[in-house]
Amino acid sequence: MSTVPGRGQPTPYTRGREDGPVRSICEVLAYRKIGAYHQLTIVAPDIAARATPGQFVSLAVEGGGTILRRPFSITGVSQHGPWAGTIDVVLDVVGPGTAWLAGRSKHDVVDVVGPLGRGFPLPRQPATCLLVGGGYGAAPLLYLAAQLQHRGHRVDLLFGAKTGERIFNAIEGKRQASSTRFTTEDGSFGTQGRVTDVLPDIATSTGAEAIYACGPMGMLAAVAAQARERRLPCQVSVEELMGCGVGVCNTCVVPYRRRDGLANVRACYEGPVLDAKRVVWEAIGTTAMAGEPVEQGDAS
Amino acid sequence: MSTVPGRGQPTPYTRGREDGPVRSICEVLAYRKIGAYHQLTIVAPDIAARATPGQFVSLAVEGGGTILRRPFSITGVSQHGPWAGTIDVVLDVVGPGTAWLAGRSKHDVVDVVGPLGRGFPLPRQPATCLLVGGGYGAAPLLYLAAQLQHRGHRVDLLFGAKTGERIFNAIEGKRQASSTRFTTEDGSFGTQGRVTDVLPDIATSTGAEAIYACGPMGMLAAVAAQARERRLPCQVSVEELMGCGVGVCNTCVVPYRRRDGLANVRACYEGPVLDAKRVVWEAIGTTAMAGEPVEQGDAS
Amino acid sequence: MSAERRPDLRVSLSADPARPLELPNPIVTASGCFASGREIDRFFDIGGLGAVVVKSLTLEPRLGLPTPRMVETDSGMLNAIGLQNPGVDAWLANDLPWLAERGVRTIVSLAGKTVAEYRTLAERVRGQPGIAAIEANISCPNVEDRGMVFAAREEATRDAISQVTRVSAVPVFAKLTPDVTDIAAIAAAAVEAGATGVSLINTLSGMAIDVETGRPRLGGVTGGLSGPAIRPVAVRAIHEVHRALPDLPIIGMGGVRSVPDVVELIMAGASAVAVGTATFADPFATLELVEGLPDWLAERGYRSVRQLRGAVQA
Amino acid sequence: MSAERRPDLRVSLSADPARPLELPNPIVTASGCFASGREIDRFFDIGGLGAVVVKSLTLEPRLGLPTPRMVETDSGMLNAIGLQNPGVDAWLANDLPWLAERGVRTIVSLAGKTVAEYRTLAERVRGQPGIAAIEANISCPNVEDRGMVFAAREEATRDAISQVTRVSAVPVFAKLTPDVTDIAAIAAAAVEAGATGVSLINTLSGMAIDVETGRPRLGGVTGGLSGPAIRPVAVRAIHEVHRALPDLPIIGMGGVRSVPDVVELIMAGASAVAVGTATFADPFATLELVEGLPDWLAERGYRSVRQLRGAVQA
Ligand SMILES: Cc1cc2nc3c(=O)[nH]c(=O)nc-3n(C[C@H](O)[C@H](O)[C@H](O)COP(=O)(O)OP(=O)(O)OC[C@H]3O[C@@H](n4cnc5c(N)ncnc54)[C@H](O)[C@@H]3O)c2cc1C
Ligand SMILES: Cc1cc2nc3c(=O)[nH]c(=O)nc-3n(C[C@H](O)[C@H](O)[C@H](O)COP(=O)(O)OP(=O)(O)OC[C@H]3O[C@@H](n4cnc5c(N)ncnc54)[C@H](O)[C@@H]3O)c2cc1C
Ligand SMILES: Cc1cc2nc3c(=O)[nH]c(=O)nc-3n(C[C@H](O)[C@H](O)[C@H](O)COP(=O)(O)O)c2cc1C
Ligand SMILES: Cc1cc2nc3c(=O)[nH]c(=O)nc-3n(C[C@H](O)[C@H](O)[C@H](O)COP(=O)(O)O)c2cc1C
Ligand code: FES
Ligand code: FES
Repeated sequence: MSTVPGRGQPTPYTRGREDGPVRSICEVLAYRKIGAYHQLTIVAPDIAARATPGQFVSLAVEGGGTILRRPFSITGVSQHGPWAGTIDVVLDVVGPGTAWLAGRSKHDVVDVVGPLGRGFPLPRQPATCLLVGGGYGAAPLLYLAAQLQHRGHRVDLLFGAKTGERIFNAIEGKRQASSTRFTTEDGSFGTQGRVTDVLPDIATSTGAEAIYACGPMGMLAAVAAQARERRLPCQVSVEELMGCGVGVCNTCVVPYRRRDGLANVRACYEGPVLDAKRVVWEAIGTTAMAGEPVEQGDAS
Repeated sequence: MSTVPGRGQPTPYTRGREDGPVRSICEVLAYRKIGAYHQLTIVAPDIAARATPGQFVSLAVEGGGTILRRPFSITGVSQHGPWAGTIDVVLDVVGPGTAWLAGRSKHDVVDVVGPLGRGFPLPRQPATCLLVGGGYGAAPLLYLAAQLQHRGHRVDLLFGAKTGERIFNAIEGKRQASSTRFTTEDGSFGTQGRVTDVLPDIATSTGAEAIYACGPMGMLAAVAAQARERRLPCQVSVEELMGCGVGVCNTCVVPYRRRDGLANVRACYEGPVLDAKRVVWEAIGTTAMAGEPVEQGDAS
Repeated sequence: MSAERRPDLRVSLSADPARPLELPNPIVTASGCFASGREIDRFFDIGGLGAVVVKSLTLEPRLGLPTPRMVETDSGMLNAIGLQNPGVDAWLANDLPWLAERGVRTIVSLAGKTVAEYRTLAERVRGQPGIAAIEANISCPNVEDRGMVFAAREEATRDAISQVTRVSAVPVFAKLTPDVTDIAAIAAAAVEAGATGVSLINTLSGMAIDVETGRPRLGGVTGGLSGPAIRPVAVRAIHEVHRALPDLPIIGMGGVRSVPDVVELIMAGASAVAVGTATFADPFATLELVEGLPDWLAERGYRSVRQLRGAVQA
Repeated sequence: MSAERRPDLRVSLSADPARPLELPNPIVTASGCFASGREIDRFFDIGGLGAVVVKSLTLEPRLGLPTPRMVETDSGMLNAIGLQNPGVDAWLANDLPWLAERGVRTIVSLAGKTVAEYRTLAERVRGQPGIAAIEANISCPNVEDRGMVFAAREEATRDAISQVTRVSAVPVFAKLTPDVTDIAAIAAAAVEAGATGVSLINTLSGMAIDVETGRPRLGGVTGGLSGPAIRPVAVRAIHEVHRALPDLPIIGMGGVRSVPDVVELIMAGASAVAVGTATFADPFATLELVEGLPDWLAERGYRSVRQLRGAVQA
């Protein structure tokens, strides 16, 4: 097997075991601009077949001196159609890697590792689920919504963002939920404010029995606090800087109360979906967890 | 003026003084494959207006962790046509930089610094000139041939390469010379052998009064030796690894006998065209020039 | 490539017949870049690697430093993990048996805060089945010396390494930092203390600042620079130590990504080559080097990878 | 941007009122990366730069090392030039007058092979019109100490620098190598010897091998690593020295390419920032930093670049 797969080779080239994540060199089937975001549809049958909502993929990028992959939530999979097995990812351009990816178009080749991480656990009994997304955090929730509906759960969506064009795919959202509500900080779309301003009302009116959330860490902490107050189970998909995405570098940790005590769990491996009430929100990015004097320059 | 010129800005963007080299962000007007080589025609009116044969341009490249420009001889300029002022360069793909450049096509943008270096001095009196090129070393000689003919000199061409597809632009060569001769090491085109196998005959039969040569250093050394034997003036365009191309890094040096003594002159600044009889061929890449103990690890 | 002419990838990492270390191929994992082994074993059977060097273990479990713990830099990355690990005892109980059962050649990396801790750590792992060698990570702060790393000084190097070699029955490698004035002198000190070999290089000390906020980009303020950016430093350090101590086995590492990179480090003097950051970019990186090396050698007529060791003409 | 609100770019590089060094802006050239000044003056008026630091000068002219003298590495380059230069006397005769006539603030870089040579060099340049400061490049080999570079040891640093400060009327900067165990200790030694400030960092020692031929890629075997790859090391070194010696002026350098890079080094503790390898990629690099810095500052409400010095919250 070649050490430099890619152009010239038939795509998708896939390497991995019978189950678990694989590495695939895949063709881009479609590129679409959605509001402020870019959506890529990628032909990756092995990944599509193995993925569950809440999992992510890690894409290689080119240009400058970049060496690491970039993680993106899977926002949908399709097992059918002329191209058997595609996945969708949504990009917000924030730096060189996302800029390079947003420049891909049909027939370009991308290098994908996935599906990675722990997805959203689904309710065992029919339940009313409130899905709360911030910005591109809505992406994995659309995939989750489709699966929840398919299994007969009630889905209500609450998506927020800074501006209307950063509300991801409102139309698709409306199609997949019993109710949808949008908030924007500038009031350009939906209710002016934040998701947490309207969450209590919606939770009450829909009779939410479980909350699923994905978005910036600050939003997740606030949603987690509201869920706790209402004693609602809450699963959050967290975001931390990732070096490897596959569990080996220990850069993506989140302080977490495990059965066996406090731990720094890996967002890419034990997460990205975590039980909100176990996350030690106040200790994120602080030395509060360190449990021992932190030595500066203790590089590894 | 923007610090990151390029896409989005009108091209060519040019910065520099009234004369001398400039930096231009330029559009590629045409891409052409010629045998084993790739030729780019670049819209660079300021550079076209200032260039002389034997000068080169330095192109920025992208990809991987590359940070330095790549030097290429100018193989022709055009002052006319709908696009006023273009230059041609010829690429042999040998590494990441040349591979990236060979992937450019019409309307792509390239970042060019030039014209750089000392070009070929032209004979003051009408003369019979033998131009000897190896591989892509033929490129600047075609530009020189055009100018020599235009000024009424007789031009004979002798181009050699490993294989026929590495003889650069034989057709153009035939148009610009009184006689042309080709040698290939595998005999696939012209005479089998090296340029130096046939040079003596041609020099005699044409009555050559001056030799101009460009090609690999080994070939240049051999041509220089033959010119010396025949007491013919000989100007060579040398090639050394270049860090900057503009005379500031001192990496591209060639041992040279100057009027004031032995010196390491810069191929990019005092050269690339040098007087063959002053080059200390036997000292290239050796410590023979050092004149003092060479300290290992003396980094700069 | 016919089976007979397949180049021999076996390497020996010990000159001491009492403590041999033979690997089926020279590709190993870099400490701290392969977690417990299970993570990458999801992708392929890690038993095919030359050896697995595990994350440095400390006496007590460590939660490590606050995030952000990494930042990508030009052709490299900075990390400040703070030696997060489950502690040596938990690792012996939960992770080593899994590695041993799968037949993985395991090199255990140990990191002490004091000279005495190195001895305790070496005692804990002594006689545990499945441990092929010890890598003593002495590129970490010595709390008894104002946090100066052990491998910054010859004396501290000697002290820490001799604690390990005294109680170990397996080969001991001293993992050195490049952030020193004279790495060959530190390597010599490790040898005096009984080290079987050295591992070169750990990360370079570096720092990055977010200019918009004025804050360091790492929770730990400074961190370790790894990746292709540092390969020239690794090659130089390996060459320097190999020239000074030609018989000393060296596990080389620093920015290795491709087969030619592996060959470069071996030509500089490495007997085996560890891969760290490249695994982050491609989980198959180590495996693809194991697979790609024989072709590279065969195409050039080499019959054994051992022919290349220290082969640079300098 | 209205004229009144244009941020103030002036910086002072000397705390000694007897030997002031005020620059109109903090962007200077890195030694060995700007030749005589004439080469880049073909592109723009180099008088607009904060200062020009010239190629290190030795007592005798030097032809330098054989080619190949450079190799591109991942986001960096290695060079082994061997201090090719015309010698201090030829430079004083041919190059300094041109710089002085154009009003270029010139910092002369001096490199000795022995401690005594530093004194002789400092004497030669003493009182020459147009020299604003001296940069003593002590990151070069001391032939009296087995070729160990001066800045590798505190004592050699003190010895070499004190020879220069003793005879100089202008500010003296000690240019240090990052290849040391404790750069703050070396900086302190330079200060004890009377240095006005330090220049951080010189290149890192590195090496690259052509695996097809088995030969080093540099004629000089090892060489100096520069460019973006090393910026994290530069930021760390500057931060370390600035924390230890907060009042010491620092000329920072190492991989600077963009305005945010300049700001990063200043936030780490640099008062001025030198640009080397970036000029190779773009002859206008220094000028574009001088032009781009005011906008960057103004957009963020800074009124003076001096506000940023050492501003990192660490
Ligand atoms: C589990 C997970 C799912 C994500 N899903 C999406 C998504 O669906 N859509 C989307 O637009 N973005 C998503 N992100 C964020 C996305 O990964 C980053 O925006 C992206 O990596 C930035 O790369 P860059 O080169 O453009 O920016 P830079 O900031 O230059 O990246 C530099 C480095 O930092 C890392 N990095 C930067 N920001 C982040 C971040 N927020 N999270 C993790 N690593 C980061 C990069 O991977 C890279 O190594 C997700 C992140 C995680 C962890
Ligand atoms: C004055 C001059 C004129 C040239 N004209 C032409 C031409 O017309 N057509 C053509 O195909 N090539 C020409 N070359 C050679 C061309 O510059 C190199 O082939 C090219 O830089 C290789 O870049 P790379 O990234 O593909 O290869 P790599 O080998 O990966 O390049 C790595 C580094 O080495 C440098 N380098 C590598 N080979 C050379 C070389 N031969 N000369 C100088 N620097 C080198 C590169 O600039 C780069 O910094 C010329 C070189 C010089 C000095
Ligand atoms: C995230 C990370 C964690 C590391 N942890 C350790 C460690 O625990 N012990 C150790 O000796 N080296 C550690 N290292 C250093 C590597 O083992 C290796 O020496 C260094 O990264 C250079 O190799 P590379 O460029 O291939 O990554 C770590 C490196 C990285 C990037
Ligand atoms: C080709 C080259 C030559 C150099 N020559 C010298 C020199 O003569 N004296 C000196 O003090 N530093 C010299 N340096 C080091 C630079 O001044 C600078 O410290 C280093 O390159 C880091 O900066 P950069 O990454 O911006 O290039 C040289 C660097 C390069 C790349
Ligand atoms: S990103 Fe490497 S462990 Fe999670
Ligand atoms: S390439 Fe830099 S001086 Fe010639």
